[in-house]
Amino acid sequence: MAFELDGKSYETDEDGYLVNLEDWSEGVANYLAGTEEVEMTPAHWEIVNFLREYYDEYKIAPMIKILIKEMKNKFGPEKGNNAYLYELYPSGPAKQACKIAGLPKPTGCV
Amino acid sequence: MNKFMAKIVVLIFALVLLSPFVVNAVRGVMGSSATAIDLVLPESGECVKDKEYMRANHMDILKEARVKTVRDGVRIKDYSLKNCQTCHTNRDEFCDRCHNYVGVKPECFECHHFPTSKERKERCEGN
Amino acid sequence: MAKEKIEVPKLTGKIEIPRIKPGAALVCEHHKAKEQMLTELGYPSALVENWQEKAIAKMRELLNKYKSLKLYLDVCVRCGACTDKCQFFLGTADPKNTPVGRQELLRKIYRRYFTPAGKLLGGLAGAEDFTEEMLKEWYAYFHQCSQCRRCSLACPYGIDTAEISMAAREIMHSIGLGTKYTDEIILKVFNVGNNLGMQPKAIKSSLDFCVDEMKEAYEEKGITNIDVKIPMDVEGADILLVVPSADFFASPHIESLLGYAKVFHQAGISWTLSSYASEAGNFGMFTGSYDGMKKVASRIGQAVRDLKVKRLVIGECGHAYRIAYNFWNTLTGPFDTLDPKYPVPQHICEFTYDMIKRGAIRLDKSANDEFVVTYHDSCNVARATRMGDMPGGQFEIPRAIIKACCNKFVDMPQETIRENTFCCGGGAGLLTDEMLEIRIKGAMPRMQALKQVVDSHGVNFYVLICAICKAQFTKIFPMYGFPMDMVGGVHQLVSRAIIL
Amino acid sequence: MLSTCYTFSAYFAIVIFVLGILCKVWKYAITPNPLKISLTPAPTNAAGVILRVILDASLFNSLFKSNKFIWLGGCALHLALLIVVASHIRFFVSPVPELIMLLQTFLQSIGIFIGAIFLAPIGYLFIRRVWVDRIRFVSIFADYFILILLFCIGLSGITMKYFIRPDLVAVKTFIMGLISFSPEPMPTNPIFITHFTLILILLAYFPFSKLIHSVGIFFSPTRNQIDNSREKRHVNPWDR
Repeated sequence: MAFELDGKSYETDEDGYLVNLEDWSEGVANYLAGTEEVEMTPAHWEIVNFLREYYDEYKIAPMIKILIKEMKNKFGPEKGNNAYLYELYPSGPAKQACKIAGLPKPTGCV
Repeated sequence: MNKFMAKIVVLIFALVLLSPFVVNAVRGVMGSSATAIDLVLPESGECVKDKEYMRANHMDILKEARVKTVRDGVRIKDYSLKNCQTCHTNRDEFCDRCHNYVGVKPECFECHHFPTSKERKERCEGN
Repeated sequence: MAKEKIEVPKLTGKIEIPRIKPGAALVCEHHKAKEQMLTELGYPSALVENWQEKAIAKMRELLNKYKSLKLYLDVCVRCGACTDKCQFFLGTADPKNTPVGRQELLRKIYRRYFTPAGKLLGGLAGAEDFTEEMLKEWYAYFHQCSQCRRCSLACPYGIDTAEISMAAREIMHSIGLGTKYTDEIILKVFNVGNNLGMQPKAIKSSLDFCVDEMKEAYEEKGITNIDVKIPMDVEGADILLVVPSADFFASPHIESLLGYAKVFHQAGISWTLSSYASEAGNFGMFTGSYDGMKKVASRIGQAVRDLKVKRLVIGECGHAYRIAYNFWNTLTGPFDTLDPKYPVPQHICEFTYDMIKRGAIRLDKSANDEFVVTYHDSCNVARATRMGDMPGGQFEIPRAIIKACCNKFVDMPQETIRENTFCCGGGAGLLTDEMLEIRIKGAMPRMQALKQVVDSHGVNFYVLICAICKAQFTKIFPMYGFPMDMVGGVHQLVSRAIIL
Repeated sequence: MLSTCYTFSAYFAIVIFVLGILCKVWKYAITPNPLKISLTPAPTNAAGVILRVILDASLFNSLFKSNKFIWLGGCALHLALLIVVASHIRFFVSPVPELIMLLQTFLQSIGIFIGAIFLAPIGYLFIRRVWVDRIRFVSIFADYFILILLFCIGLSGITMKYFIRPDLVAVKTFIMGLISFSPEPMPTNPIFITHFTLILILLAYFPFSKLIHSVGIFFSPTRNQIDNSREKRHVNPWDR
């Protein structure tokens, strides 16, 4: 599977996750967000960027709790919770945010 | 299960499945005609119906006679148990042999007296 | 990708047997495994040319290797006792999702190629050629079995559909047909060590975070002298704890990990996790592959020897405990180096229960006063394992722990718990997004049972001891109108109630 | 001619029946159990497992727990089969054992009802199979065939007992001849010939049909394995 963006073709898996992580760009992220019906706000970008940084180091997305803590640090305690995360990424931050950030889909019992 | 155990299990099943043969072998009737029964038949050889019919249906005849007698008060002399006795004199040598052989217990003798050969003998001696 | 709306069954609190709708479950299908995955696992990379021949040959091999398969293909009388037992039938109404309907898919092929009656009489004897169409049905329906064994309980001969679907999955693999979800995960275990593909460094990061969190939480309460550790790769520790890798990553799984750590801390026993054996789960069972299962399990035996531990304890994971309890000793044993005074392996619930009984840990029930708790018996724990010495300990021990941790506990209706429990709907390789519709429908019976106690007793916390169940229910609950954070682990309750 | 033909057919059917079942038993016995798969809660010792299997085989314990309607039909059918087979023992041994005589007396006293006892459960199971949509869906021809076969055997048996009687002495002599390898003439009653033919079909069909469940039930690993995986190491014979 693949999609076209600005004349370039991007390979994805069946669920629409990027196959080659280096293909990722902000434009691609915006496009993927569109497929998920998510409108990217600065808060969304914070999460995406954090996910990518974490992934660079650990080769996996951070667990939700780490993500929540990061948000608490960035946006303050009232937004550092699960509910706010789901507000941003209604289908679940682990999967939806990872997709937009160009990370592979988490597997296993999650 | 190892092969030895498996063989034992097969053997057990074989014994169960072949039990009719096994039982007869144990009783020592294998290969012989010990199954034949010998009846003491009356000399005259003439019954109320032919032999084949009587073998299969004598119980119906007797039952019919019973119903007719008890319910309707009609006695059919030919078909009465008493009439049987005129030729078939001994219960043990005639009736019981077959009944025992195939495992049926007729209700006739619960009320009617049908003497055995031994009883007849005693009666004769007593007279 | 616009998502089509999936119709979620209405909750009435009653589980009704539907009228059949043939083909109703063919709404979604697993993604197929990629060529490179199959090759790496040692299977043909795509459907082989002479697949029919190969499949029959594989089937012959399995018939000689598994008594269960050989026997269960022969003895079914189609009495129908199992037909209303499978959650996937109750949810989808597809008669090929009844246990016997599913088995018949394989039995038809068995009759056709392995029985005199089938060879001679064909369809009249219930035999069928292995056609491409049949293979499609195999792929669909054998991947809609969660190996929960509810059918085996109902069967007068104990026929276990799990055994049959495992065989079918192995046969399909042998001709180059696998599911992406399961195969990808098995490869991750082979290559990295766990289902999530978490490198040791990432696990360490998660664990460090958890330790800090616990510390902060106690500091917030003004307690500063408590320092619960989560050790990893400590050679010579008394206990090796093996948990599903989701416990390092997902919510609410991670809350139970905190619970385990606190129990060990309070019990004062040295323990460790292993970055090599960082997965209790074993998806080898889901593909039916004995070799795959053995290779995954071998990491456990290796870690036991490398870390020179004395005891082996398993975290909250359903099929993992089945494999640990029943298969590890065969697959990667004998565990001669472990202390024979303790069960090998031991479930974390057995360990905690033991500590509670001995008074080694104390619990403050009031810490969970906000909850009215019910317990979901995870299918593999309930019908394939035991805890403690008595048969049925797997039902009693978790409940005993829960009752020691909270004041309000209610059981769901009897016919849906203990040995009669329903699968969550996500077991045995179903826990993947493309199967969402089947997962929703498969969860229906459990949701109905839950609905009953939510309405009658105000149940607001649903605890269980399985990583798959936790992931499945956190996803499914909101769709049925229950809050996601209603789902938790038994040791999540322990974590909240334990007095350090 | 008839006698020779039937004597050969009878031995043929018996050989298929016995060898067929023994082959299955052998196969079930030697096929390995690579892993422990007992369905728990399960007994933790051998005595418990034996009891579990006996309860399943005699009282259909598992079926009772899972479906009362099928249990009722199944129990009635199997009990009727048991009674009928037991009452036929009188044709296979001479003299007839006292216990069988007692049973025989009892059966004689209930008369024609014995027929209902045998035929009713078959009819019930047949109707259930057709009636319940999900069971109808999974049923195959063989399922109906076996019910019809048993029904016909029962019907011909009842006909012989109450309407068209064969010469029982000849029947027993014939059967005793068969099992002592000294063949006797075949009785010529047409109903007996039908009855006997159907039974030979049943015997020869038995090992290849679902009737093999009667043997298989003793080999089911989910039921007959002891729940002691942790205490005793189970070794996979093909992976030592």
